[in-house]
Amino acid sequence: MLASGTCGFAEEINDFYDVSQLGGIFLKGTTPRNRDGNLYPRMAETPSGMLNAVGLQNKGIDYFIENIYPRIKDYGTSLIVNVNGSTIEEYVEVTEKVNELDNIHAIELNISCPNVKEGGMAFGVTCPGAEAVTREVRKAYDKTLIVKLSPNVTDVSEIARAVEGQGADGVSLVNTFLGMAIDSETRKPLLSTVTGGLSGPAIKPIALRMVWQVSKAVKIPVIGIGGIMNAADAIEFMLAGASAVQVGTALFKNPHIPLRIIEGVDDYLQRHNIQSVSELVGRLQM
Amino acid sequence: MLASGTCGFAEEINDFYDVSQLGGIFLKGTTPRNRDGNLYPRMAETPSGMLNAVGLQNKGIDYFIENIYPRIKDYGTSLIVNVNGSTIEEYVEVTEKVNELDNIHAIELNISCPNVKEGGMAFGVTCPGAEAVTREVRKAYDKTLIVKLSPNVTDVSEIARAVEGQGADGVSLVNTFLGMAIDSETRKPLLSTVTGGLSGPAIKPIALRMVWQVSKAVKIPVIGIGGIMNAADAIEFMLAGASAVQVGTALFKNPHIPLRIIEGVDDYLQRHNIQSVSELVGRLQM
Amino acid sequence: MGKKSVSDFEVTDNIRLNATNFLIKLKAPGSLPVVKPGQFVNIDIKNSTEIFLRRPFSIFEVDYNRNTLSIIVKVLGRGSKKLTEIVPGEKLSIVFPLGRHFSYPDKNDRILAVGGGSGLAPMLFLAKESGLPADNVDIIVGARSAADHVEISAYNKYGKIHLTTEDGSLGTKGFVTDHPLLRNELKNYDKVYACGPEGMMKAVAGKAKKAGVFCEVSLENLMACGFGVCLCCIEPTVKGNSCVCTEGPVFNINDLKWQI
Amino acid sequence: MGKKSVSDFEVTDNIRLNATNFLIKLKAPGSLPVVKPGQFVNIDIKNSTEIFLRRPFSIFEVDYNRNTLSIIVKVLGRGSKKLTEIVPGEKLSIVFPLGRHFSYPDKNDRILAVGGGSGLAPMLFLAKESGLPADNVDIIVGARSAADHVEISAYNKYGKIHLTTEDGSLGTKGFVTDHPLLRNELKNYDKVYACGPEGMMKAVAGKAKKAGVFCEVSLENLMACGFGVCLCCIEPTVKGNSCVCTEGPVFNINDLKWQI
Ligand SMILES: Cc1cc2nc3c(=O)[nH]c(=O)nc-3n(C[C@H](O)[C@H](O)[C@H](O)COP(=O)(O)OP(=O)(O)OC[C@H]3O[C@@H](n4cnc5c(N)ncnc54)[C@H](O)[C@@H]3O)c2cc1C
Ligand SMILES: Cc1cc2nc3c(=O)[nH]c(=O)nc-3n(C[C@H](O)[C@H](O)[C@H](O)COP(=O)(O)OP(=O)(O)OC[C@H]3O[C@@H](n4cnc5c(N)ncnc54)[C@H](O)[C@@H]3O)c2cc1C
Ligand SMILES: Cc1cc2nc3c(=O)[nH]c(=O)nc-3n(C[C@H](O)[C@H](O)[C@H](O)COP(=O)(O)O)c2cc1C
Ligand SMILES: Cc1cc2nc3c(=O)[nH]c(=O)nc-3n(C[C@H](O)[C@H](O)[C@H](O)COP(=O)(O)O)c2cc1C
Ligand code: FES
Ligand code: FES
Repeated sequence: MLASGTCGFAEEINDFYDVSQLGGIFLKGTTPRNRDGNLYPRMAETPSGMLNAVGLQNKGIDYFIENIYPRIKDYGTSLIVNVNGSTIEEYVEVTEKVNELDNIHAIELNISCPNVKEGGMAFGVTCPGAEAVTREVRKAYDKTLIVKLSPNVTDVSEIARAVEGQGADGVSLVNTFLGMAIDSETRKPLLSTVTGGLSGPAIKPIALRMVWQVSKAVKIPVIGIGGIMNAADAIEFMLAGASAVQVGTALFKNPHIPLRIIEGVDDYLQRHNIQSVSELVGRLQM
Repeated sequence: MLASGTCGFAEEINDFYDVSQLGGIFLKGTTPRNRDGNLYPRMAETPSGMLNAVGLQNKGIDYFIENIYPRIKDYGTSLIVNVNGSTIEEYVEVTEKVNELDNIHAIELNISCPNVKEGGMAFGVTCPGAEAVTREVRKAYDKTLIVKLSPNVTDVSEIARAVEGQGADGVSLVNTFLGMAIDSETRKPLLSTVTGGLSGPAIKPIALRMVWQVSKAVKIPVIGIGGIMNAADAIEFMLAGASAVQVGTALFKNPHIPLRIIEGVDDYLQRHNIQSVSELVGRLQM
Repeated sequence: MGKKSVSDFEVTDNIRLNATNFLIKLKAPGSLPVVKPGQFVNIDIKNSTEIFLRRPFSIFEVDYNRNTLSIIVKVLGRGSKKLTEIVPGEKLSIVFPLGRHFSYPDKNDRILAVGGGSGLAPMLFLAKESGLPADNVDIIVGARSAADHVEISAYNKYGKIHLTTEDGSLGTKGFVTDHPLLRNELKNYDKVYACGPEGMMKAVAGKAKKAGVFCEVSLENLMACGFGVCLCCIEPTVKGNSCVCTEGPVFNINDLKWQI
Repeated sequence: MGKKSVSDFEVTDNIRLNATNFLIKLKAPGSLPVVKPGQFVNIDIKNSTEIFLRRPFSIFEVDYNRNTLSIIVKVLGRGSKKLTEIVPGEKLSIVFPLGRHFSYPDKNDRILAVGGGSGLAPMLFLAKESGLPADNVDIIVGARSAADHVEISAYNKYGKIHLTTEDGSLGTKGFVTDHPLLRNELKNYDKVYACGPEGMMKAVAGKAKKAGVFCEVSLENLMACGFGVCLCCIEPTVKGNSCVCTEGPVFNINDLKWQI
């Protein structure tokens, strides 16, 4: 599956190949109304990764429903809306509208965006915050509710348990790590916002550890995200307890990577004589 | 300066060059008594970094005082003992003994080791824990007390302020991030302890952000650590607010890196017509 | 935008043009689609995580018979340096064709193309593709000094080449905007195009705006993906924040929010 | 341990020995210090962060006149693969000399050196350096099959070479421990040395222990630093956890805590 914010609204990937081959697409974070996002520059390359400070630029949920949804709804893959807001009311507003869309069977509640001043990660780093927004969104949504967790916390299991307690059907993790980059020569930050979100292979070891901890702490399915570049990475996340994985930054490197991962995992199953990926989930040999 | 756990007890680096050229050496973490550390395997390479699970292997403070200290005390560089313990009493026990050593002018209180079951990071991830151990060690120590912070927290500034409140003379950050690696083929963890500490360039953007946050939150000096490989990295940490930096994992790549950094920083100062590094500290241009 | 692809191109030539500029010719694995001036390729420089993201380069020349395309690479940092060390025979993973091209001039138009730094390639490509008689095309190329210029006299057949150098060591002394064609004669052109450092493009845009002449510029914003998904490359426009990689890199200056 | 250094060596040869083994010869920038069998070098394979840590390789041959040393690299993973793609003329950053060497045999000793996999190099180096007449030296080299063996007949002048293959395609069929010299005649030796896969070394060590023969093995534990600071490479010994990189890689089997 493709991670939110790294695959646009699916059309851009469909320019390369038929996205019906994919397990699912987590669409770009959507808010109630148009958001311009942060100022340029918004990205910086870092060792084995990158920082971004996009800040949830999107045209708002109504634009999505009127203009984008009709074009993509029959792509033949699961489409998941990534729901964002500055307040609980805003999260609920987006959720209610998505609830009406026949071809969207799940939402991902993003309580972990590090690039917005209000909302975002503020909800995702404390149990009460995470609980409050999950509770209200749960009331407004009939289908599958996935909550996307922030890694910028002392104990991610605690947050995972909190949202499970409020009726989340699954959790996805991790969103980006709050990081920073400076140009030593100009002495200026490389991002307009000073700090931004770190993604890519650099974060994989930490993301993997968090998925492992969370999968032991909750009963609902866990979706693994963070630096996945190839089939081996995907399998590691499944062994650590992820039922599925999302590929993010790797798409920038090569939009075909998800297809290669699917092939690579199939090959792995065959080589190891395993019937289905479900037999890998959480099967780390201790 | 060299980071604890990555430069042994200075002798190993002195095998390559005269360590009196260095600003200071943070010696390998020391506990009251001999510790065997964790089982092999203890390390795994990761994208732009590595995981370690050494677990504070050391021969104990008495062995250090009797056997190592006499050999290294006149190396002509600042030697800082990295103090560890499973309980507050143990931390105090080591501190009291180090307090007697004429040629040791500072200790680094390690409340952030992710590789030990007791003590270590357990103290470093909550304010009350960090406060309690800092308070007691402060009472036992007359010279410079640096507290080494863990990055595995929601708000590192809060912890920094807490230890400042208990009399720390400085803080150093970051210690390693709790991470994990799996061999997809054998389906086993790559570390005997499953999880370990992530270090190296991969963590630099997060470490830099934390140093920036902490330097704005406290008045005491901040020492920057995390993925520093060259002079530009060191300067970035200083611009973010670090008064000094420690080089860790880079030493494994090349023990000469600290000398190159010193040269590189000198060159930078000259090129930019700056008198002293103190003029760089915190001078990020916003 | 149409279909895009990721393919391994083979490096057939890597020619040093001067101290910092290299001409790299790449052979496609199959037949090339039509590409136009202003469009770019996004290159995975080491097929590795060492230089993590791809680097974008404007297409300079294309040969549909041989299925090759060329780029001109100016060494700026780590990635461009590594790229210029590539040896013929090696493969490069390339995402293309990306971006929107320059508007083609109308028949009988008089055009002015202004290039500087890494912006030379699309200007020459445009001059060649314009379909105009050489008399109708002026090309100004600016550089710091004589040594920074590359040999482009072959393009004389597509237009008249005017060189400027900041130190006066070759051609007109000063910035491109100090050249008489830009200082006094802008009104003689139907279309002005520019690609190069931001300051240069803004200066040209300012003059074009004042003169009321149609002007397009090609931006070089930092890109993470190059195909419209990351929203990192944005530029404020009258339509809001536009993606330089999909809605640009070529913009009409009237659509930009530049203070000019 | 003495002084260690980090220097750029120039690759003078890179010779493919068989499908997976390569002989790489490296020229020091200055004169080489004395190095002994069992010691190793730690190589920065790409001078980059792509393969982040150095990789250790046993010294195979040394030529003090030409100031060259050689290693035999078996392709195992990413790093060893990249290393074997190196071209003569390129430089490699090398940390050396590292580790403790094998105990030299006494005059008139009879010795047996057992090598397998990536453990071949130090065994041949030891045979050559032992100073013993060839009659006093037996070398057993094991591999999966004939194709995995490399040509080492030149070492016949330093000792008698015995080959084994698991599939019987060359020499004695089976593991090295199935070779008659190890099965029945161990008592004839004063010293037994082994380097190779852990299972192989443990099997040899077990037989040597039973026979009461002096035995040293060279371990290949995972290393981060290679010079004693990281404490990642440890092996449990009678003295507690020992660093393989500084207190080894050569250990007397009586000092190890192996269950043999
Ligand atoms: C659409 C497009 C077309 C381009 N066409 C060409 C071309 O034809 N020929 C050519 O030589 N270059 C071209 N560039 C610029 C080229 O992509 C960059 O020079 C290259 O990516 C730099 O990579 P690097 O690894 O060498 O630099 P880095 O090591 O990444 O950076 C070195 C320094 O340069 C700055 N920098 C890097 N990229 C850019 C950029 N795009 N704009 C401004 N500053 C930057 C960085 O901030 C840093 O300070 C184009 C860029 C775009 C977006
Ligand atoms: C003192 C010493 C001397 C050595 N001498 C030689 C030599 O002369 N010739 C030679 O070919 N090799 C030798 N080795 C082994 C060599 O260092 C490794 O094969 C090499 O580091 C593997 O790197 P890689 O990047 O190819 O493998 P990776 O991509 O890092 O790993 C591939 C797989 O191999 C495993 N692996 C990697 N290194 C080792 C190791 N040291 N022990 C066991 N498993 C490992 C990994 O866990 C992984 O599963 C020696 C090792 C040591 C410690
Ligand atoms: C440019 C960019 C934009 C992103 N935008 C969003 C977003 O809108 N909503 C969201 O939940 N996550 C967003 N993310 C986070 C990713 O979905 C993913 O959680 C993170 O990048 C880690 O995975 P990766 O290492 O595979 O990229 C974004 C990441 C990047 C790099
Ligand atoms: C192998 C290893 C051992 C370490 N041991 C210690 C230790 O004993 N005490 C301590 O405070 N930090 C220890 N650290 C953490 C480093 O001092 C440093 O904080 C961390 O590695 C981040 O810096 P770097 O990226 O430059 O390595 C250790 C790190 C490594 C890699
Ligand atoms: S570079 Fe990603 S949207 Fe333009
Ligand atoms: S490899 Fe670091 S101590 Fe041996």
